Amino acid sequence: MSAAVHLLPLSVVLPITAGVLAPALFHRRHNACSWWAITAAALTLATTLTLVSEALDGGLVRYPVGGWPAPYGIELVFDGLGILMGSAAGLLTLLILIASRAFVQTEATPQRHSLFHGLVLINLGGMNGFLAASDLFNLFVFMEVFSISAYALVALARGPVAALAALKYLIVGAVSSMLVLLAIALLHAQTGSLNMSDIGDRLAAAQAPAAAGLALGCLVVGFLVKAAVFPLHFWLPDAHASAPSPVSALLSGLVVKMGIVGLIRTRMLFAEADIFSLVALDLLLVWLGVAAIVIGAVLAMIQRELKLMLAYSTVTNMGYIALGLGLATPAAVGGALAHMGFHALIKTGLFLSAGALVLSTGLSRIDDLRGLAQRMPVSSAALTLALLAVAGLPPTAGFVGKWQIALGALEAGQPWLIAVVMSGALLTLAWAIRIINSLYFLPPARGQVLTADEAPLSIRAPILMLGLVAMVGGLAGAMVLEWIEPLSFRILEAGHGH
Amino acid sequence: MRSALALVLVVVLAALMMAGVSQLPPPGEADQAVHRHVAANYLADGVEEGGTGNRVTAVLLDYRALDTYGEVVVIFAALIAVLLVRSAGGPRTQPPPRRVPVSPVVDQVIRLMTPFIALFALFMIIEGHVLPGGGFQGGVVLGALMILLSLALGPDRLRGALHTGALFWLRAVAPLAFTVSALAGLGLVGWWFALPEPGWMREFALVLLELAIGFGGAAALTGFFLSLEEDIHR
Amino acid sequence: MVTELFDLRPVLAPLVSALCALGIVLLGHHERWRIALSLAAAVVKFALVWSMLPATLSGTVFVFNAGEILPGLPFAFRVDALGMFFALVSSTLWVLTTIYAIAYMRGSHALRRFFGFFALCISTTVAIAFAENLLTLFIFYELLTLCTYPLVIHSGTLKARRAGRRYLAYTLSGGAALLAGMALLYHLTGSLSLSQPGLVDPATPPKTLLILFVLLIGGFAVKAAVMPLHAWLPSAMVAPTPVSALLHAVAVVKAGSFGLLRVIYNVFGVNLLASLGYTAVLAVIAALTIIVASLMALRQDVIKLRLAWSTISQLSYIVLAACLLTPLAALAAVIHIANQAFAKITLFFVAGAIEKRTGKTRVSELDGLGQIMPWTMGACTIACLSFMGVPLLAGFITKWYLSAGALAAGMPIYVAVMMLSALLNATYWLPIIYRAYFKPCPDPSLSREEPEILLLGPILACAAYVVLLGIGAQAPAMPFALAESAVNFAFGLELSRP
Amino acid sequence: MVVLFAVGLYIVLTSQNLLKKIIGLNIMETSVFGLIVTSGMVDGGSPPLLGRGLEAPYASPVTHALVLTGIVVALSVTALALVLIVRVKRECGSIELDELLEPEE
Repeated sequence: MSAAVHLLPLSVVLPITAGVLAPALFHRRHNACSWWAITAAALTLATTLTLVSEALDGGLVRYPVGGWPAPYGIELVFDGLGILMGSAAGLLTLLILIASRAFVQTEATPQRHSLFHGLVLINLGGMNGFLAASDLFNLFVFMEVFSISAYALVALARGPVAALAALKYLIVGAVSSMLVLLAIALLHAQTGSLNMSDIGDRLAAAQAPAAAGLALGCLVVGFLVKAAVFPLHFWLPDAHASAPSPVSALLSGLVVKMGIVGLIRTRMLFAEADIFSLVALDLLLVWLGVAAIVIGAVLAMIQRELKLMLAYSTVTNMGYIALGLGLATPAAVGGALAHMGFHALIKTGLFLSAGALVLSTGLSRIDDLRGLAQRMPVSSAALTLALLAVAGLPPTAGFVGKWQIALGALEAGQPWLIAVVMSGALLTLAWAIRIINSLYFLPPARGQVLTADEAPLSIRAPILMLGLVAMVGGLAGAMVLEWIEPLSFRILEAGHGH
Repeated sequence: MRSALALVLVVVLAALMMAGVSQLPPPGEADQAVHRHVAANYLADGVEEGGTGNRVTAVLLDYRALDTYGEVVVIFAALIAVLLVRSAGGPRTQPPPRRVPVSPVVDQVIRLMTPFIALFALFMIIEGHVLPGGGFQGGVVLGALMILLSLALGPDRLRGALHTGALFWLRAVAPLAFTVSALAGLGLVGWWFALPEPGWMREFALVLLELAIGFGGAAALTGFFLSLEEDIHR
Repeated sequence: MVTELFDLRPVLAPLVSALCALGIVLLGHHERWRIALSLAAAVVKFALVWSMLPATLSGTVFVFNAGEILPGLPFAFRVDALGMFFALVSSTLWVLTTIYAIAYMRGSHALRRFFGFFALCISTTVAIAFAENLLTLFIFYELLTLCTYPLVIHSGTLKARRAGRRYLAYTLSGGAALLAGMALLYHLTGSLSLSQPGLVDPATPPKTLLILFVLLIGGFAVKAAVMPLHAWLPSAMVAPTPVSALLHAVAVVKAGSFGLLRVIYNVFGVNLLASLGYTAVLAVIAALTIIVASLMALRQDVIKLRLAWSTISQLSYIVLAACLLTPLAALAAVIHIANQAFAKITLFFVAGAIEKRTGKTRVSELDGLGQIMPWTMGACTIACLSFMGVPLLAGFITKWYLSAGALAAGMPIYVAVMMLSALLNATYWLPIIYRAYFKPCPDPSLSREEPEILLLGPILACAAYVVLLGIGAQAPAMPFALAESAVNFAFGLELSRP
Repeated sequence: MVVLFAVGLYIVLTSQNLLKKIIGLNIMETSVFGLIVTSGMVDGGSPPLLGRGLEAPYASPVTHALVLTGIVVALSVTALALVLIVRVKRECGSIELDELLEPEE
């Protein structure tokens, strides 16, 4: 129990405190506020990374909060998911904050800057808490923390569209939170405890399979909504398209992944309890994944708006992750987890570079962005790199997840799934090429001369870095996969060596 | 057509839930799972460990302190979200609103009652750890008082009274207090969010936290009301 | 006999022109730099590849392993005989094509982009040649598609863009099929390495073997323009001549057929395929392609389209030869890669020169060109004769070995196919020669004057090489010996040739 | 509790007016809180206050704590929703869903 253990709650409390202080300290000095936020995010990233190194060699990092042991007090656990998504959340929030220095000037009025930075930091704290929570109710509370900040951030943009989209997102999110709370109530009534592994052990004794089934159903539906998996994804396109780009990057890249994390936690809980086989759940995930991949890609192809296409591509990639989890073979689950991490990286790059283009030209339809590459070479290059990555071409980061899921499909004896994975990749490539085409090869439409000038350095640096990392990410595939190996095994058996 | 579809969906869901809930152990029996396990432990600890009579406050502030911390953060996030999302600022388009026509009787009653309500709210907050009550409930009462006052005296005077800078700090007091106590816990006892050893120190910490939550809650409520009120009249 | 030798050269060769591409993009706007860089890269690459020739001839194999991208799949290069052969052909031709392109493209638009992608294209081709496993090969195979796409739609007209879209559709779906096949192969054997004569273990159920065969061959067949999947080739003729020369004689098409050879010899292995009998079906398809494509070539009046259709039929020579599964036929397949490349590129250069010099693009307009451009037309005649299989020229050797191979394989029918195709070749090449020499030139204004030296040089060099290949087949330093060692390796037997 | 939840959900799904949706949401929330509290109730039990001379059996403090936190969360979500509704009203002129969706389609 080395001192590093105490860093775990720090990774939650630090960003939140910084977020809380931001509006108070800076409601007048605006740009100082963004530096404050960036330093806070950097510190959180540092804490998470030390935790990662600790967890990598030491195994699970457990932290009983307030000194009370597990079933009585709340316990924070830093496991594989924490490593993967915690580091992704820290790094990407830092990059988004750096990039949003330029975005926020145009989108929000001055005095709201400090509020924006405050919410982003609270969102980061909420996500870190959500990843580390092994107590069901604590999971719910942190879910609310980052959901509320997400609802508000979507509504940041001026104009009615953003407000309506945020409202839609809020209502759907609130309904899904209520479902999760209902499930918590049911589980608590049966087992008396709130700690997930504790519930798992006691659930069998409660002999109330229907109630446990209902709880499982509510939890799954709740988290599917949060993860925007196919049938329950309708809130995502409007929210992501109308939100300012750094916010949609935050949403698509990270917040949506938290839904998947919730799903994994539920699966681990019920696998441990093993009252009934989870085959039905896996089958559901597989079918939802397949539907999400195809329909997401098709919808993305018929869109005219750039950011809407990216939003639908999030639905496709969520479909891949759901498919990988549903197949429940080590390769597929490993692929799904790797894809979660890599997709967060790629999608943030995509939204930020797209945002850079939209910001400086003020146009968001693809046809208006024709021939922009000459005017904005760096951001178009970053967008192209990220687009190739999201399409899953071999050397890029997107390829690793797809390859592993295809292998998993074979292991699970469902070869036809490979066709789905491939067609998803092809369809994504189709609309990606359409964007690249209009950026590089088509003359400006209707002869209007694009007077846009290149995005400021504070945007170009992060997006170029993200683009390059996405392009070359595939080469690190083997390392990341064997990093995730223990986690995917733990998820599958919900290893009793919890 | 849409409503018919929704109706069918809801009925199906209700049937499912009915089946599920009915399997739960009937409420009210003393010996079923809920009481045996964790709750019993909290109750059994008794006064000496918990240091507070009101076990609910003990659970809230001691055993599951992180939940309450999360909750306080949620309230704060909602507050700055409201400020962020409010429709664009800009000067008032309409003339300053004349006060809501409040009959003199109501006006006098409010002025008369204010001190008592305030006292009651404070009592609830401070005595929270012994008698039923506690930070949130006290905070809500205080918030309600603020709203009543703004009705009676008119929002501008109320808003004027609170200096904007101070308003921000007041709003941030709850989460900050919690962080400080968490750090104190780390320092003194060695765990985050732990409360200091029983005795006067723990009482003091509890009261401090209750006060912070109470004022934080009140500030949030007034914040919500003021921004809503301002938007509607804008 | 095969000693694995770690060496940096297999990586340096593709890297050189990749760096050159980067250089061109960065400082290519003024012409001097652009030419200097492309030429330097071409020569350096040429030298590097040739420097490895003596070692490969003597049996040592250079290996470069850059660690694992995915579990069990290293990013590695391995210079074996077959890879060396293909790299040799492409790097030699690339030097000539660069010279030709510099002259041909002078004055046209967006040259910086053109030469950048041009260099990138060839670096991927050489990387494909040296790839040690299917994954590395697939990475560069897809990159090749993406690099050639901007070249195909270089002129930017609507027709070019539509051709580009069709080209992408075909090649990318081929790539997807290939990826699916690779997943299946990895699932069955746990590795994708191409370093042994046969990877698939014969015990696997025939049904999966069939699916694997169809997927892998289908993937490569698209780029090798085998009949049902060839439609993209004629429409891609809209590209400027050096691009279609590079595309259809050296890079893209050959990569497809090279991949096919790899699959047949390295993945399945000769004896396994002989037992399975799938290659017989493929041989029939290839034969059909040869005949039908030749018939189509007859009907084309535009020179470049005729060349395109003749390429399709020539490529199927390689496929047919490979499918006969006898050492002699295999030798024909490997040799034909070089013969077809040199002959076809000469014809493309000639077509380009004619178009540049006289603006004529149709066969019917070629009357009397023999007098106006004797040297160019002389080279053209050599190339045409070589296609017709006239002895002492390169084409003859392939036909000779192919028929010998067919006889050895006990399938005389294919000898008849050879004869028929030789006849068909004659019917569509002779009119060009006849018109050029025996018809008076209708347009008096054309004075007797050769195209500029930069165009004529490469034409003559290629024609000379065709002759050299024909006569000096047995000469020591010639690629023939290399082809032999490739075949020995594939068949694992020692050919008695000195 | 279940009926209340179903009613709330029905309102959220079908009501045209945004405000009604929020009210429906609140009904759902109250039903869930009701379920939590009742699951912690004990017949004839006394509130969990030690040292005040009340004897066992006590109601479970855990459920009370959960509900407290739940209510606060529900409050914040509703507050945010109301502000959004006011903003939609000001900027779109109406909060009837069918009118709002016309201009966009």
